[in-house]
Amino acid sequence: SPDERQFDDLIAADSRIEPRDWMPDAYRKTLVRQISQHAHSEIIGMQPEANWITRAPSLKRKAILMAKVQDEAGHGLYLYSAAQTLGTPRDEMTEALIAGKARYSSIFNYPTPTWADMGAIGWLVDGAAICNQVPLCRASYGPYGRAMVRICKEESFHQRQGFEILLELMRGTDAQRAMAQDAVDRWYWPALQMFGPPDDASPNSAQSMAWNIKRFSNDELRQRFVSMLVPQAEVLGVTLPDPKLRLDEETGQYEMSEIDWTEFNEVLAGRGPMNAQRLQRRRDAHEDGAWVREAAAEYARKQAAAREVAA
Amino acid sequence: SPDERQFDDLIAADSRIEPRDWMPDAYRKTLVRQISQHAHSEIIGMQPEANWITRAPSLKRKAILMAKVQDEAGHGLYLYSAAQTLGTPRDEMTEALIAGKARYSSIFNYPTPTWADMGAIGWLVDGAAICNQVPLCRASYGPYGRAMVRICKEESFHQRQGFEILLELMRGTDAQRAMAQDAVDRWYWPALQMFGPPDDASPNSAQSMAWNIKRFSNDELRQRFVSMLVPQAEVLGVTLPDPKLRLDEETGQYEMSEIDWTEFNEVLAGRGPMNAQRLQRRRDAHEDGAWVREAAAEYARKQAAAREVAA
Amino acid sequence: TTDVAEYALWLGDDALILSQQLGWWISRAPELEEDVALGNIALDLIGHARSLLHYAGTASGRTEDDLAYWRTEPEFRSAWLFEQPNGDFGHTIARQLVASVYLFELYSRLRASSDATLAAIAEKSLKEVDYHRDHAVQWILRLAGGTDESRRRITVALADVWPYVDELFRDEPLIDRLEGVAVRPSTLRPAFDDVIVGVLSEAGLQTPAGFIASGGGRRGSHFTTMGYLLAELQVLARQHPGASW
Amino acid sequence: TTDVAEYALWLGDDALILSQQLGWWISRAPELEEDVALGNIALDLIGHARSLLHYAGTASGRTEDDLAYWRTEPEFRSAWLFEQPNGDFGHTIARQLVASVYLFELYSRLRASSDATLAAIAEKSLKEVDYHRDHAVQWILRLAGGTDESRRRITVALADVWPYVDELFRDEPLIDRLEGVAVRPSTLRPAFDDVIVGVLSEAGLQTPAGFIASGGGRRGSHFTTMGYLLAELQVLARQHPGASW
Repeated sequence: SPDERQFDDLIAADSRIEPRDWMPDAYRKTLVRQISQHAHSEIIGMQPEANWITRAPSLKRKAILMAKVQDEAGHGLYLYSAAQTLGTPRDEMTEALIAGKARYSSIFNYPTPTWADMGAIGWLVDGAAICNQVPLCRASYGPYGRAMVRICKEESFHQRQGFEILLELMRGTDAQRAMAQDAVDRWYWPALQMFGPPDDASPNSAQSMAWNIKRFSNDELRQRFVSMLVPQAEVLGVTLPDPKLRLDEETGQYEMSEIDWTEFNEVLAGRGPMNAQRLQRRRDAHEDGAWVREAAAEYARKQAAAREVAA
Repeated sequence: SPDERQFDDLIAADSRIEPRDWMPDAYRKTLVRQISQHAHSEIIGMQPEANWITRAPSLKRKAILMAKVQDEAGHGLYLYSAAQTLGTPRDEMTEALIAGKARYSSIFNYPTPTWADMGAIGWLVDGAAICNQVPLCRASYGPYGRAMVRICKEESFHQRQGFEILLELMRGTDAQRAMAQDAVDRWYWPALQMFGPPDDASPNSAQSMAWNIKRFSNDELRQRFVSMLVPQAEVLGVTLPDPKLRLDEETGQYEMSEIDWTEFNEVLAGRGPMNAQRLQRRRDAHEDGAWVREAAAEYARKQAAAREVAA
Repeated sequence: TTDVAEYALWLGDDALILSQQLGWWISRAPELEEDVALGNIALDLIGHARSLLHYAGTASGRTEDDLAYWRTEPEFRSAWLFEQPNGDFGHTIARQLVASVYLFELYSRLRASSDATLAAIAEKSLKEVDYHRDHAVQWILRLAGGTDESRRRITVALADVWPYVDELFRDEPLIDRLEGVAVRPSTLRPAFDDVIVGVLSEAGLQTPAGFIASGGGRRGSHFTTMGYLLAELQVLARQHPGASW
Repeated sequence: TTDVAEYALWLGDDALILSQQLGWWISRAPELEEDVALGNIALDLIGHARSLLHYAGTASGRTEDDLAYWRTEPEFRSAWLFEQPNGDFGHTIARQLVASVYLFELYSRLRASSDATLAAIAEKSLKEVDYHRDHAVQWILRLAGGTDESRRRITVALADVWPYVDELFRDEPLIDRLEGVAVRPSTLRPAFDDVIVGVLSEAGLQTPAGFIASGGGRRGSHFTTMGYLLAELQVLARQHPGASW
């Protein structure tokens, strides 16, 4: 069909697809799944860090942390808006999340028992997210790509702030240094897992790459991430918990231990340390706030009706 | 009437009136008012101390404090039972309390900002309560008098425990001693006010004394209390915050500064520091627990019905 | 001077405690837009708190963090209004209404303080507090004019918060010693009442009456919530004496 | 030995954390009888905690209070079940059901420990835990057989608590080193399941299934609630280092 041809041409030219353009159903579905999953991740991802807002150890760190968690709510909002341009209402996505039917990034099902987790999340989790997301700024779907531009800008701030938290800890007392290393030990492997299964076991990637939604393979991104981490770990003075990690001078690639996917799959299947709590907290916020949302909607209706009478 | 004569005879003989006995309406009303007010005081009085259960500074003190607050719930239960024998259902009394229509001792509208308040409440508030209550063990109404016997026994434990808390603080660090003295400063006058207005301004006392409900006048009890405190304060090493306080060797009575009733009346009128919070907390507990009480009642009904079918 | 430092501490503690409480809402608000809005307000307030505590500390060589993390409850100077618990969203909004209308009037006048630092902090904070006030007012109108349930809840919330209004406008002795520097609280009351009456009458609500709490925050006596709030605020800092973060 | 002390710490921390949580209910229970009942249970548990922590501390010269007030979160050994929040009364009862059935089976076997102190503590505690178990079972029956609302709530509560059951029965390496002293957790599971199945089937409820939490309390990794719980538990003691109370 001519529609289809136009779509294919736009993709071939690496141009943006806009909401008014025709697009294949599978393309739309893939995008809605990916964008809403990303939005949900931002929203659930607020919790592990919000856990430390009231306990942040200095006023400056408290302010930075509040700003960061608040940014994540903002990211969620942009992304839900982008998904809405594809015809899926926000309510529907929210309901799916609360009902436990929607995916979000598994990384947020790990606990944040210490302040150093605020550093490790920023440095490792946001770092991995950036590697994943920078290429998405060029994603073929316009609203998604543009949302990602804004998000990436803020994420790189967050990563730097995480790095600074760890740096301060590593320059601090023995207890602080131990806290930092322990957090890095706990978050390193989950962060590497954020890039998804190895390329030879990743069935959806090919189509996404053909559609210019995805630009690099999982393993390529993982390499890029590790090559970014290694020098930073040196500056910090933390040890990355992989005894086999080393740069192969010939290939320019990092060799690493094999990733243990068993735990990852457990968490993905809902058996992680925090899965239940994360969903329950979101559900509670949603239910506790129902009367507020209803009031706002009812008030808006009344105001609209009053304006109509006045006109 | 012969009923009336029998009642008067029992009173004259300083015997007990029992629930099945005839009694004048005014006697019944006075008793219901006094017993339910006393019960409410036990229940509201749990809050200022419950405030420190989760933060008690040693496991031993935590255990003692939990036992004490729990005792107060028990006292509330005995007293509600005694009031029920006069024909007023517990639900009705509870509703009156929650609706803010029933009185409870004003002393529980003061805050407990420090651990030393646990000592001062025990030593001063429970001490004053005992002076008030010991004579009530001989109150003419049987169920009330018997409830008071049990209560007084436990209260004297509580007073001793309060004294011990203060003693430990006074033997401790500077900060601990300051904390203890500050608490004594804050609770001394309110404790003296627990005996009620001076005799010449106490209209209800005469009738209560005639009916053998009350045995000593407000001022007599206040004297008795102060004469108990003075030597104990010396042991503790705390200063009672009344520069005029001294024993008149001739009369054997303590001279003291005039009590400032303005603040007392403010608190009594509902304008104390904690009035709103105390009632709200009780209301919240009652409302949050409604579904539990309904479930228990419904279950009991179903069980009774099942037994009936079986029989 | 010590008096100016004490006054800065009063204002700084108010902002700090309110910020601490609002920060709790981030990730728990009724809608994402409110996670953002309440987060913004909390951020503004922690900014004010930092400026004020920094200034308060200069007199005694203490940092903002020394003051926030290493004072005990009786050393804090916040008023009880700011110490009221978050409650449901209605309680938070009722507290925000009182707080932001009060702070708006306060900072408006404080711009004319003879103390240049306080005047500058007031100038900078005023715009932000103006937004906080608008946020609270819009929610009061929505909740009062929304459903029966929301109207019931905001009515209860206003009644629960009102006992703590009075303390904000009391002229403590310190104020007499700071003529021209501090704003006399009692002089703010008429303007506060005007705004409140305007908002509540637009919302079709009564101004709550009745009981007035004793307060005492300026003299170090605090609402029951404070001990728990400080335990949480200070726990990590206190576990690592001497550490920097 | 250090191993025995570590084992006593596990059991002591479980009792301490649960007691701390139940203590919150005193003055907040659905009826006065429950203020008394939950208070009694909290008191029994703090008694067990004190005996166990006292014993745990003898190996290292620490008192029960050193252990309760001066350890940091990773040094605690409680299982996640005990760290689950009070929630509504249904959640507390669901947690009590699991805790008391588990503790009853545990203490029954621990009476035969070759360690005389542990055996004596178990003997003494067993009667009390039996009462706790009865209390929980009666409430499960009432809530399940009461109103639709109470049935809905207890069903949700059991589902929320169930992920944390599994951890209680895991055989950590320490257990291998304490043959004859400690009870092997996995051996308690059949008896636990029998009792639970009996109670839930009498109540007409399903045994919840599904997700199993990772746990990790025995190795110092704790549920999110722990940081806050400890901040509150320890705040006063930590504000006055070296003080006695």
